Amino acid sequence: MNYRPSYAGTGPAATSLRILEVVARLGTGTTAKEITEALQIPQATAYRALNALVADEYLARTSNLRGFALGHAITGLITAAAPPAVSTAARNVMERFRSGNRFAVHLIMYRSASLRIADEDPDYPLHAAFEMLRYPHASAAGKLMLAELGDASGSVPMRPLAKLTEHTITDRGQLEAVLAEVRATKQASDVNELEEGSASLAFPITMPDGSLGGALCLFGPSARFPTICEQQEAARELALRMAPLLF
Amino acid sequence: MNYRPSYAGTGPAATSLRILEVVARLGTGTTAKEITEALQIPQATAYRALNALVADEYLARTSNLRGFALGHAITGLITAAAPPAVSTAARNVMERFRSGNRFAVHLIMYRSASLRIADEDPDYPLHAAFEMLRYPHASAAGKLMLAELGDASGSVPMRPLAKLTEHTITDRGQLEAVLAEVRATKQASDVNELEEGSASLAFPITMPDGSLGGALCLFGPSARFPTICEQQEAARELALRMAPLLF
Amino acid sequence: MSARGDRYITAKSPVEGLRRRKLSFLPVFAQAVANVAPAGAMSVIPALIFPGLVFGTSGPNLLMTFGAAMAVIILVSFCLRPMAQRMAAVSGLYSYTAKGLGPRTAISAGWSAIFGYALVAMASLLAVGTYSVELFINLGLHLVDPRGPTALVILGAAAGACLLMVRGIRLSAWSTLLMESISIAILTVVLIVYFTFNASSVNLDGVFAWQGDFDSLWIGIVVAVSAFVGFESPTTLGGEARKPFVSIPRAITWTPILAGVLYLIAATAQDVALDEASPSIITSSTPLSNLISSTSPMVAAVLDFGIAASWFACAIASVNALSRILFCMGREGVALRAVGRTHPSFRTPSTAIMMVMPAIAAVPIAVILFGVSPGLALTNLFTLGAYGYLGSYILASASLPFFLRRIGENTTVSWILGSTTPLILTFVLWAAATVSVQAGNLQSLIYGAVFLASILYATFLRYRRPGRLASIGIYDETRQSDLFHDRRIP
Amino acid sequence: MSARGDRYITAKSPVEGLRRRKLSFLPVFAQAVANVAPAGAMSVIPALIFPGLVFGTSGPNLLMTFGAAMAVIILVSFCLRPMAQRMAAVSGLYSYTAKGLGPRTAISAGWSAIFGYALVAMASLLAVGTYSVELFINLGLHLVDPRGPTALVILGAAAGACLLMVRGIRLSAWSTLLMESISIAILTVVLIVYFTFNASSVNLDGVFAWQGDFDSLWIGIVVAVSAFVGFESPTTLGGEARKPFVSIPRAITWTPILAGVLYLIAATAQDVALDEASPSIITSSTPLSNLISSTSPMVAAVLDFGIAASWFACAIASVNALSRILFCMGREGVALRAVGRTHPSFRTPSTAIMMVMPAIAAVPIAVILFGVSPGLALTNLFTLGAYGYLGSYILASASLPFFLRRIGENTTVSWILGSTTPLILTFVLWAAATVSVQAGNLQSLIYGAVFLASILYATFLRYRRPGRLASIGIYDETRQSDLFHDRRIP
Repeated sequence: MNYRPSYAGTGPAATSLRILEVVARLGTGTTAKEITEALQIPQATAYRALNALVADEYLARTSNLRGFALGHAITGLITAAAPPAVSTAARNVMERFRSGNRFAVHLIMYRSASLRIADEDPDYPLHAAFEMLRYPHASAAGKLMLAELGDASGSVPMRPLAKLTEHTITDRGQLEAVLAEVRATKQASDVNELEEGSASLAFPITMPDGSLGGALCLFGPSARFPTICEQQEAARELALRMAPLLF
Repeated sequence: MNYRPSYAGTGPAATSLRILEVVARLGTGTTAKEITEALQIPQATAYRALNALVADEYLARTSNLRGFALGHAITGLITAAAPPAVSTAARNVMERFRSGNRFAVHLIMYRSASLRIADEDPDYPLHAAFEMLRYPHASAAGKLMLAELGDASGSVPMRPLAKLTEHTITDRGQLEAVLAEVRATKQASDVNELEEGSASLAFPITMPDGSLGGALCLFGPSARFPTICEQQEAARELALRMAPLLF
Repeated sequence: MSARGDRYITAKSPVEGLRRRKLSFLPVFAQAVANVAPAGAMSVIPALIFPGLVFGTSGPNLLMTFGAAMAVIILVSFCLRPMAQRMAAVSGLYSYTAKGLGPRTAISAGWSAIFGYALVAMASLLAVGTYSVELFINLGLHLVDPRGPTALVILGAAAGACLLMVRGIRLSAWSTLLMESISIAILTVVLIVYFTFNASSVNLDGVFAWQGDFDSLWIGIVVAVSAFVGFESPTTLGGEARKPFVSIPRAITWTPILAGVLYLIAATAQDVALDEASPSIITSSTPLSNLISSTSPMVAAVLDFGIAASWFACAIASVNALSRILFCMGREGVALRAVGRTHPSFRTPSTAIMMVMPAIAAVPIAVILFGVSPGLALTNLFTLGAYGYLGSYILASASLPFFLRRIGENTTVSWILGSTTPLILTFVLWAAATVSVQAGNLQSLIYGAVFLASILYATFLRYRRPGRLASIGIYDETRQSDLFHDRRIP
Repeated sequence: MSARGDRYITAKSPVEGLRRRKLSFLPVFAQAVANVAPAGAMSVIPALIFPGLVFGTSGPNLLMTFGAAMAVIILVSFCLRPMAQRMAAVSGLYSYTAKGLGPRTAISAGWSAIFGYALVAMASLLAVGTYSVELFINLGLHLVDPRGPTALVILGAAAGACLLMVRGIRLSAWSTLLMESISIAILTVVLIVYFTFNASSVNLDGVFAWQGDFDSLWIGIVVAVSAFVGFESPTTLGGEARKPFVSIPRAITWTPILAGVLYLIAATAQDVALDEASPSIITSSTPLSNLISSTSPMVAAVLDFGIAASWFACAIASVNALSRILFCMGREGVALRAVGRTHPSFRTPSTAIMMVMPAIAAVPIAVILFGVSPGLALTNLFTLGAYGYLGSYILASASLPFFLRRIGENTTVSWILGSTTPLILTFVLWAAATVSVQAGNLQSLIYGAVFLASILYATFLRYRRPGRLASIGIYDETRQSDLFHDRRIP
């Protein structure tokens, strides 16, 4: 915890970002005066930046028009950037499960139609983390998300479906069929699709409102896929136990 | 969860914020091409905005110079703006405690030298929430934070100490003495200081590394302050139990 | 943070019931342009109000007059712009004045604005009737008495406008955009064609000559200013515009400039064209049309259609603005509470629209049926309307520095703008009133009476209903949904 | 996301060991200005290299020559700027070329740059010695043989520079800033005073006259360009500058402009002043000082001090830049691995500095002890250095479009800049070499030999040590601490 004003920028974008930061710190009702004082910038600069931010709805004025609050347009950035929080209690549950399991167990969370690695198995780090985040159609966790999103074609820009390995699904029709199955069985799998030689199973962790919040992923060599599948019941039970600790 | 590109702005600040959002979504390694495609903006505009963001360190280039990642300068904004996460398990523990308690029980979290109300008592909403966030020297939870920050005068801009009621501490020397006591007793109180007629007690909730992460606050009429103090042991015990569920 | 902002973000908006944040920039811009009605104004106003001036013998030149008027109006737009950037007003200048100079002054500003919008709406309907009948005549219809058909057209136009407005702001705004575009396009094409065919006889000397004195210049400016009024009307769409703090400031900044350029071109063109026309054409109520019909009745008919469409759009835009001010007054309790109702499914201030439209239609119909010359009636209605607008402009411009100071964003520039602009406007209004009174015209007295009444009403509220007075100044406040969504992620 | 970026963010920086991101804008700017040494250059170079030209009989005019040189250098800075905005280079143009045209070409660019910096550093130390002794003489010291003291001064200056550079980039940068500011201030004041006292005899006619032919213009431009070289040296501070993507582009953009303006003023002044001076003053190695000393020896002494300080700063700046290129080469394994070491507590490339400094000090000392005319030596060293700079400029400018294309930010402008700038530079270099060869001068041959050696070395690496070649192009990469801190909040 440290109050010192964060790193100062020079451009107009930096001014705007610093203003947003001050409003985020001081909360709803922060005034133009408080902003100019905190940032040591000229009034005219502050007013111009504030009005531009209000116009684009990154800020909103409070009812008395004096104060500012973070506007809805910033939601996308904060939601996407905020790191997923996993409490000690949740980590402990994960650790206990891992200690009795031969395979890698990762905890994934979903944020605005993208994946975040919330708790990575310390013994088996994810190789294909970048591909997982970028190409949801190729991983078990990604398929869970696409299934939840419904009309995948409309909500995720993945034209054309990237071919990561020989087994990656690149046909939209086929993908839709797989997603329908994911919806029915409430689990998703990937065998050699994300990375040659690797397989995974993903189980949804639901939020209190019933929507998809995260996933528990088992990773292992693709040759051992049947053995991974034997863990199914235990993993499902874990996902149920994790839900209240996460959401 | 929805992928649709968030609300589009018009100014240069909006372009920068939307670029940051795309990088936050797609993660480390997002390329200039992906950004121009996602935002449908001209290349020249994107390059100019990207270079300005890199210059001010809101973005950083990856080792191959092709990709971008969120830079350290954005940390302040995200940290301050990200809403505190309280899991169902933690909420349930709070609820159980509240059901056996006459007074208001609020859960506070600390973010970059400011307070966030993480879980408000649904039966007794906070009246003076705005003042609590803005004037840490006047509330029990605020004093816990100032005590943790150490040199309060250097890290929080509160010159001069605002006088909210007759009892608000406005003398820096006196405040330092109170903070020293807070450090010693590991609890803080406020009687009529934030709001006339209201008193509160705050107990720290520590993070795994031992630093202050949040606080459990009991609020009640100032006349009942001795009775509130009787809850001390129970509240401390609750704070201990909450810690692993929160951090 | 949901509970935290209690004092700052109200749970229920005071202007609940309107279709919120759905109107994109073009319809907002159309509201401004249609209310100014450049196509209508550039074909009617200069020729109508400058009959003595266009001869070029004793009048100041048109270019200078319109240029000065444009400058004055741009000053006003500079004053309104900072307020439009900060407050999503639903009642336009009325709410700016309330925030700046207080609720009592706001009553006067609001009544002035309503007065202005109402009279321009009446004049617009009258112009729709007149030009439509002219259109029929140019198409070859022989009318024994044009009064009956004119009245019927006005009635039909009023009903149609009413329907469009009640059905939704998007529908009415897009139709005004369509009509205004058509009329500007037609007028432009016709003028180009006319000048192409008559190029030989064009004499530009008179256009740039200065032959008047300063007295006639002041009056000329007042009249020319009235060709710009209405540009501020998007300030009543703060609740409905998609990005009110972008589209409204932009619309009120660019409309006077666009209209000004069109006027300068049209003034030049007509000055040249009417210079050689016979006095009967110049003194007619549809001079441009008459002038062209002597060349080709078919072209004149098209022109009539364009001008009528422009005035129809203007009527809609005026009543749209008016009804939103009334709606706010109803919500605040300083007008009939009923006008504060919105239509449950179309989400428009339907009660206000339905209540004012009959009165607005009645006046032009009465004018026609009583056999008053349409030209004379138009002149009087437009000029009287301009008084209302100017009154509201003065108060709203003067509000700027107080508005900014109240919200803690005081600037020196605002004090300069907020003092010079009202002074200039007051001088213009005063000059017009003086000339008008000397000419035995009742216009300034009528507006004066309205203004006085507003002051009396505000005083009455002050002593008898202080609560209502205190509630003045509602606007489309920030709502929870406008804020950063503080719900659990994702 | 810590583990996520593995492929994108390397755990350990290849240039670990330098004091990272601590240098604010002013010292970065000072590095550029000091390396250009405008105070030294404007007092030495024009007078030194234009002895035939300043007479104004057959030479092109100075203003035009310097203006054209400034334009060429600004073109180069436009080429370097986009790369400086994208890559925190520690080895300047060497690493830009590596990223743009590949590692083998980079070897040539790097050797050229090192050659340039080394020769300018030698010349600077020589100038420090010469002007210091001149200072002693002006102060009244009678020296039997100035060679001994000169050599001692050079030795002392080299040792002092070495100490400052090893102790830390901040210390050395701030001291260059101080010295350069002093020298520019002194020179400005002296020139103003001189012209104030001699205003009556000033004749500006010759300054603006064009009396030369184009051949002499090209040579003049080449020489004038050499007065700007060094402006690109902040590109070696990418690892140490606090905000490298702001301060370095800004420094390389503004230094040529600032220096250019100073030169244009100084050229005008000297043209006028030396126009009437005796040939003995003009052909001396310290002409400006001699000229002034005829008026006042005390003022001349101050001037000598300023010029010596400027050259001392230039020596530091040159070796700072040189040592960082060598340091990177050491890290990459294409130079001795030892030069890739950094000082554990001062965090400077101390080994590289300590290794090059003796060689750099040895040359001017040898020149003096062997009794070579300082003026002649300066001319040769500066001109030879300029070849190195120009060679590296050509390769780095040509890298721009390839650099941008490689990182996926291809632009049309970069292809235009990246093709015209090297062409112009090549033309300039070619013109200089031709004249030089015709005059029987070995300069171009020496540089040609160095360049050829670099190609041979690159070819050797290509076939024998491909791994080392592949590792070329290290720079200060993004580290975990530069990224959004993905740790638990707060």
